[in-house]
Amino acid sequence: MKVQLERSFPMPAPPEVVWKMLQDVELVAGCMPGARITERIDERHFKGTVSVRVGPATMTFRGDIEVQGLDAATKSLHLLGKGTDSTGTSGASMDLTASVQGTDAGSQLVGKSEVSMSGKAAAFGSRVMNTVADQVLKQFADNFALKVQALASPAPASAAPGEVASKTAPAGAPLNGLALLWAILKDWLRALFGKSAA
Amino acid sequence: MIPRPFEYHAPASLPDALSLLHRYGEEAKLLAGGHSLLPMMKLRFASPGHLIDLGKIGELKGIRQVGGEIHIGAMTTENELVWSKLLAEKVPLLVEGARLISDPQVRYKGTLGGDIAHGDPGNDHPALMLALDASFVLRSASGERVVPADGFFQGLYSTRMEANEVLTRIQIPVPSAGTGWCYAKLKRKTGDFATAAAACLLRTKGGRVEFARLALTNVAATPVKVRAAEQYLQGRPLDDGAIAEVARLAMSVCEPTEDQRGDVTYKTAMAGEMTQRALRTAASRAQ
Amino acid sequence: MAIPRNVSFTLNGKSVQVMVEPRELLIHTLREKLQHTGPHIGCETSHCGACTVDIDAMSVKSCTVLTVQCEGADVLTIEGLERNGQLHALQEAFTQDHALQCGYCTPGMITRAYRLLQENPQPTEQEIRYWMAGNLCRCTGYQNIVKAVQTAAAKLAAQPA
Amino acid sequence: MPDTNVVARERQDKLQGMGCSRKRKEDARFIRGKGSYVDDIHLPGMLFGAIVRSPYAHARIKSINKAKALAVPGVVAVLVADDLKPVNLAWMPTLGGDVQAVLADKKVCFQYQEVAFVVANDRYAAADGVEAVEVEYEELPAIVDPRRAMDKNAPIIREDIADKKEVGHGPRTHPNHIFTWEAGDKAGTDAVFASAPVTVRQEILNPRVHPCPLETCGCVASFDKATGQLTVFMTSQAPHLVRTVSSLLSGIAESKIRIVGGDIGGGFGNKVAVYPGYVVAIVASIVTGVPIKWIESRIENLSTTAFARDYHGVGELAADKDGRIRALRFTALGDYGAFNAHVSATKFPAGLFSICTGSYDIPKAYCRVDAVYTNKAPGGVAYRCSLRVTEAVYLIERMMDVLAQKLGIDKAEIRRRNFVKAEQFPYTTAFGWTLDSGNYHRALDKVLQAVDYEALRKEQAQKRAQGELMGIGISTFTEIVGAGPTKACDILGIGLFDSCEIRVHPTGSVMARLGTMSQGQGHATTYAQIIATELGLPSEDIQIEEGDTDKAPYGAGTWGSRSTPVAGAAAARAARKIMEKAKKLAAHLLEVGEGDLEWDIDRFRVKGNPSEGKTMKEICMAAHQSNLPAGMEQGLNAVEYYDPPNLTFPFGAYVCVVDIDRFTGETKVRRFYALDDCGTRINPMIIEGQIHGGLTEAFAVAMGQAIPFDENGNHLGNSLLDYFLPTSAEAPHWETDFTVTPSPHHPIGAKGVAESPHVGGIPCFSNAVVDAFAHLDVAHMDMPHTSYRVWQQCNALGLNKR
Repeated sequence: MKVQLERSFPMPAPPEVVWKMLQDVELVAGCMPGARITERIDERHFKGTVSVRVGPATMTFRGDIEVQGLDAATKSLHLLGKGTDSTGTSGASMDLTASVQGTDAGSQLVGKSEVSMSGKAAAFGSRVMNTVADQVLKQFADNFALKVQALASPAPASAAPGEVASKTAPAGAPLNGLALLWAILKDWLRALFGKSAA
Repeated sequence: MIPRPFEYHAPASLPDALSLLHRYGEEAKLLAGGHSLLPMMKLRFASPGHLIDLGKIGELKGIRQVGGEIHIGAMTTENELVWSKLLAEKVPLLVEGARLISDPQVRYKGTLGGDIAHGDPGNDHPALMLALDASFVLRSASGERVVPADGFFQGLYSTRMEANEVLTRIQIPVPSAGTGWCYAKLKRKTGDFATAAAACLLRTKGGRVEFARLALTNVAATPVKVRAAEQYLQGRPLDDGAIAEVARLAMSVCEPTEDQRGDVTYKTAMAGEMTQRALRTAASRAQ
Repeated sequence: MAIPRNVSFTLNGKSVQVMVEPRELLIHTLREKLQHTGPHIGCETSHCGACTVDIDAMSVKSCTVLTVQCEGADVLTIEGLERNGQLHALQEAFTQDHALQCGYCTPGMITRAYRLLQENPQPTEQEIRYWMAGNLCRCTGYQNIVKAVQTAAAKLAAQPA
Repeated sequence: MPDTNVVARERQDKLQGMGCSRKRKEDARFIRGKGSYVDDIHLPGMLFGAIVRSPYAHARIKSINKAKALAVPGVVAVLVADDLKPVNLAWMPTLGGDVQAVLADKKVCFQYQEVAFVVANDRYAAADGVEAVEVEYEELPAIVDPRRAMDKNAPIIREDIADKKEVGHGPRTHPNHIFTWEAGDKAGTDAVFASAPVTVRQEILNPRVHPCPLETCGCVASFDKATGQLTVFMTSQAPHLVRTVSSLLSGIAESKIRIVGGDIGGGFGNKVAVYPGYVVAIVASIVTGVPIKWIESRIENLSTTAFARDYHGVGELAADKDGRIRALRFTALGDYGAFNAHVSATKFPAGLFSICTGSYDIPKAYCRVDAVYTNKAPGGVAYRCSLRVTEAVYLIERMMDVLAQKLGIDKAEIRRRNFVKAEQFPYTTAFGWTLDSGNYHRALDKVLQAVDYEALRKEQAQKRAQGELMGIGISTFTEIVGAGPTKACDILGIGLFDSCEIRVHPTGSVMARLGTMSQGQGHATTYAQIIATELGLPSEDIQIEEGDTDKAPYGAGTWGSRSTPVAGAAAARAARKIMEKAKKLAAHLLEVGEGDLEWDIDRFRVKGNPSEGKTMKEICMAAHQSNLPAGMEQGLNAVEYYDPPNLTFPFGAYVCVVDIDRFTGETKVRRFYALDDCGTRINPMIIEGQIHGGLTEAFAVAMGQAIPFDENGNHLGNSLLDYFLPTSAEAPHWETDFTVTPSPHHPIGAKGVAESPHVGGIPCFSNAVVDAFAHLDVAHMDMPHTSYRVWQQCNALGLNKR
């Protein structure tokens, strides 16, 4: 089963600021806890794991991640991830495009993702996956917006995007495919920094 | 369909259960009726390191009236609810709801507390609890707190119950005499989750609604209390127009996900339809 | 792998003791450790009822109960319904009214009906259809099963208590 | 003398022969929980096998790592395709002329396909081992929609046969094409369509469903290294065919292979095929030298073993203005999944689909079936019907309604106008089938009278006036069962005859063995009744044995309602061989000519001297003594291998009344009246039981069953949470009735009945549901008629507005 999500979240700061923050490894990491990079093959290819946890259910996916593109001009990136769960009975693949766009209010973070599940997870997870994907994206954007706001104050940010999310995303929030991709983004940027520092 | 290995604990008392829970923390899962958790474990979606079986703890059972409230032990089974004369007289909504849950064998094992604590929006009791203004008694090693059903359900499989807490008791204020009730549930077959369901309490006076409660099952990540509808009905005559408006309000708060039961449109429409039926039946039962 | 432990309970009137891992399901213990193959496995997700047994006067799907949960319990299976060579009225009625074909659901079906008649000695057709809905049958279409439960109920009512 | 009749009746009753509702012999063990199903079998030293399956519908296998699995406590071995190649068992022949991977070889072609086999001390260790096998996949694009299968750029599913010009059934035009099969007169039919006053066309889907018997598939394979003997206890509806396949496959002499059916918890078509699980369990037993048990989980059963249907049909009828049909043109695109494991007679790759002219006198007809591969589980078995007969009957019975609605003719009337008339039998259809016997008008009239059809139509009109939805469905079907003449029907070259061996003991008790395999049909009871009447010996003393290939004579098994038509005939004819000898012996003992003897229930009497005679019991003893006619051997035994001259054609007339809740789409079956004619009735109680069951399965198929897939080929409903099996709360109440039109070519005039209610019932439910919308110009709605789908129809028509 596929979960297609396109969500945009108002960001209380100009696009440049948000884009810059999007490149702030620690900040991104803080917003999206969880995923782990186990191996860096080259600057575009990684191996990682991510745990999806919903209530009593937990699934751990091992997978390959490929950075398909990062475009500073359009402030957008495109990532691809494929993985199989530890029991070998489910598969997941994720395709994400994230970009920062300018708006009158400031900017918005646009996340466009397709998470597709195979096997057991698809058969039994349909009631779960949509909600999880949605919740995690909301949670990420919420946390991210709050950080952006904190940094880019005084401009008071609309709590709108956060409101639902903070209600629906429990502490130690579960991750879904998106989490993995954000984590990859984090690691990929770290790689960039590494180079520029050298 | 074999669970992963785990350790099993069957505490004889609540304090024992709490200390076990304290000891194993996130590693532990509470086992009530087991008809949600064990299938998940057999599918290896869930694999807790420790199972703490609440089945041997007598103090978690029983249905009694305490003042203006009905107190139900969390480990009281569905069939015990179905067969309770006290509930039939005081809280018939709960009996009607329990009768529509799963199948006979599951109702012998399934418990009110387990159904609530699991935090599955497909379960029936969460919406029933919202409609009944119930509150939940949560006990942990550090003490006891009482949390209202309203606000307890936070998200899919997520509630305000902490990992170190046990749901010990459900407290339901007895609806005042003459209150009409109905749980209207649409399901594909015996043993299935609701495609959509509506729980309703209704009291009228002089042809006008004096008190109304409405909550929905399985049409969002959590059970949904339809506040707008409850407020809208206040003081109104329950005519076709009002019923239609309440259905509209109910549908407007639905965020179902598509599955084999139907798409978003159908589930939303059914939430509206079940709402109308629950209202009409509740009204017909109100005196 | 968790350490196996001793569990003792009463099975059809006899006390039994088994060594099981905590994760062992009652249906497997009954069928493989205690050679009671009457209860069957049909779905493993607690929908079909073929594994139905009676535990402490409750009809239970033994594919969704851990054996360790049965410490001290009183367990009754289809094998325990025949008392000193005398078939239970339900067993006779199921043959009489042709309430079985392949026979796979029959042990669970009869065991469930046994508990139903303990609780409601004279059920109507509607009550039977509602209270037997936890047991699937692919062969009979249930019509003769309902009939058999009523036949047995009548026979039991006629018997001096 | 008046009392001789009474005495005769008592003797008759004592036989418990044909026509009586004798209680079932097999029940005694089942009601005690003493049945012997395959999972009940425990052999010393037995190990358990479990299968590692693919989460992907289409993927390359990059690597398989057994190490972690082998390290799991209790795991004994892990088998993968490469382990099977040395013994030449990585691939196996299917019963559809194709080959199928026993364990996936380099790639997987459907979700949950068998990838590895873990052998362990118990099922718990096996489950842990399965989880520990590491398989690396490279996912490939999957074909889910059969209409896309033959696209130019479609991914090739079966690379193993990509260059093969054919797979058993004629030329292929695309790597994902399996066969194209046609029958009838295309040119002639097209010509009639071109000139006909009225034509109707309707796309009609028979969705993918699963027979889902309550017991899943499984086996216990036991290879004895010392004797070289292979014994396999398995859930098989056709043990002898399985033995032959096993021998061809393993190279073990067929005489050293013993297949034992035991008790089977329902089959409904799911247990005819040979599955990878059986084969790999056999290999594992040969490898380890100990017995191996493999039992499917329900999820495995629903996702991998034989599905049914998945025919995407197009029905067309050409007719006169008065509804008289001139020609029929039916085509279907068959989704056969990743391997053609469709159990089909060699000459009938699309089964008996060409029975699609139904009960009607249709001068010209043409049909065609195109079968394609998709990334779904293989199968395509007959789900409680002869192969592809439900698909065919569903098409014609739906099209009759489509035509009736187009012409504004009553749905019962249009059937009357087109029925083959009683005096036309035996009637040869445009496709060449010779319908043996029938009286369709009588059957329909009886049913319409019983339900007061006129009154129902009046009520419907009133309901419609009030905006309520009430539907009346009619189905007047003709089935085709009892495959079959060996000149027409064979599987892997083996003719579909069947057999019976009867041994009469000196004391007059009997042992009979047949090539069929009961899965709940009650053969031990009904075969005994046939033999009792033929031999004049009480059925109580007649033991029936089936399913153990070391004991029973060869037969094609029980499926396609072939037991009574073929093996039942074999039983009667074997008994008659015995009676010939018995009569000779009786004449000898009575010192009269055979011509002076007459048969009377259980004895031969001397004509004109009724007190003089020999009971069969006496003859049985005499046959084992010395006083025999010159040249006669001792004993009273016979074997019959029966090759039927024709199939049999049971029929029926059903009426279904439904009320539909236009706000929820819920459909309530208010009434269902089923009249069946299966020719001579052997045991009315069992017949009625079969009809109840068949109707309930028809209800399940029409109202709720479907195997849903997503665009990636993910199975979305493979547990009993989603897959619809009605409970006692959902199953309707059934009213049954019958007429008797014996088959002229069958020794006892019987036709077979178990499948008629399924085949005839499904279109009856659909016709009722569609009829509820007929006044709103709705000609067709595809199954399953779930509340959700019916509501969508109501919603589209705006019927759900208050």
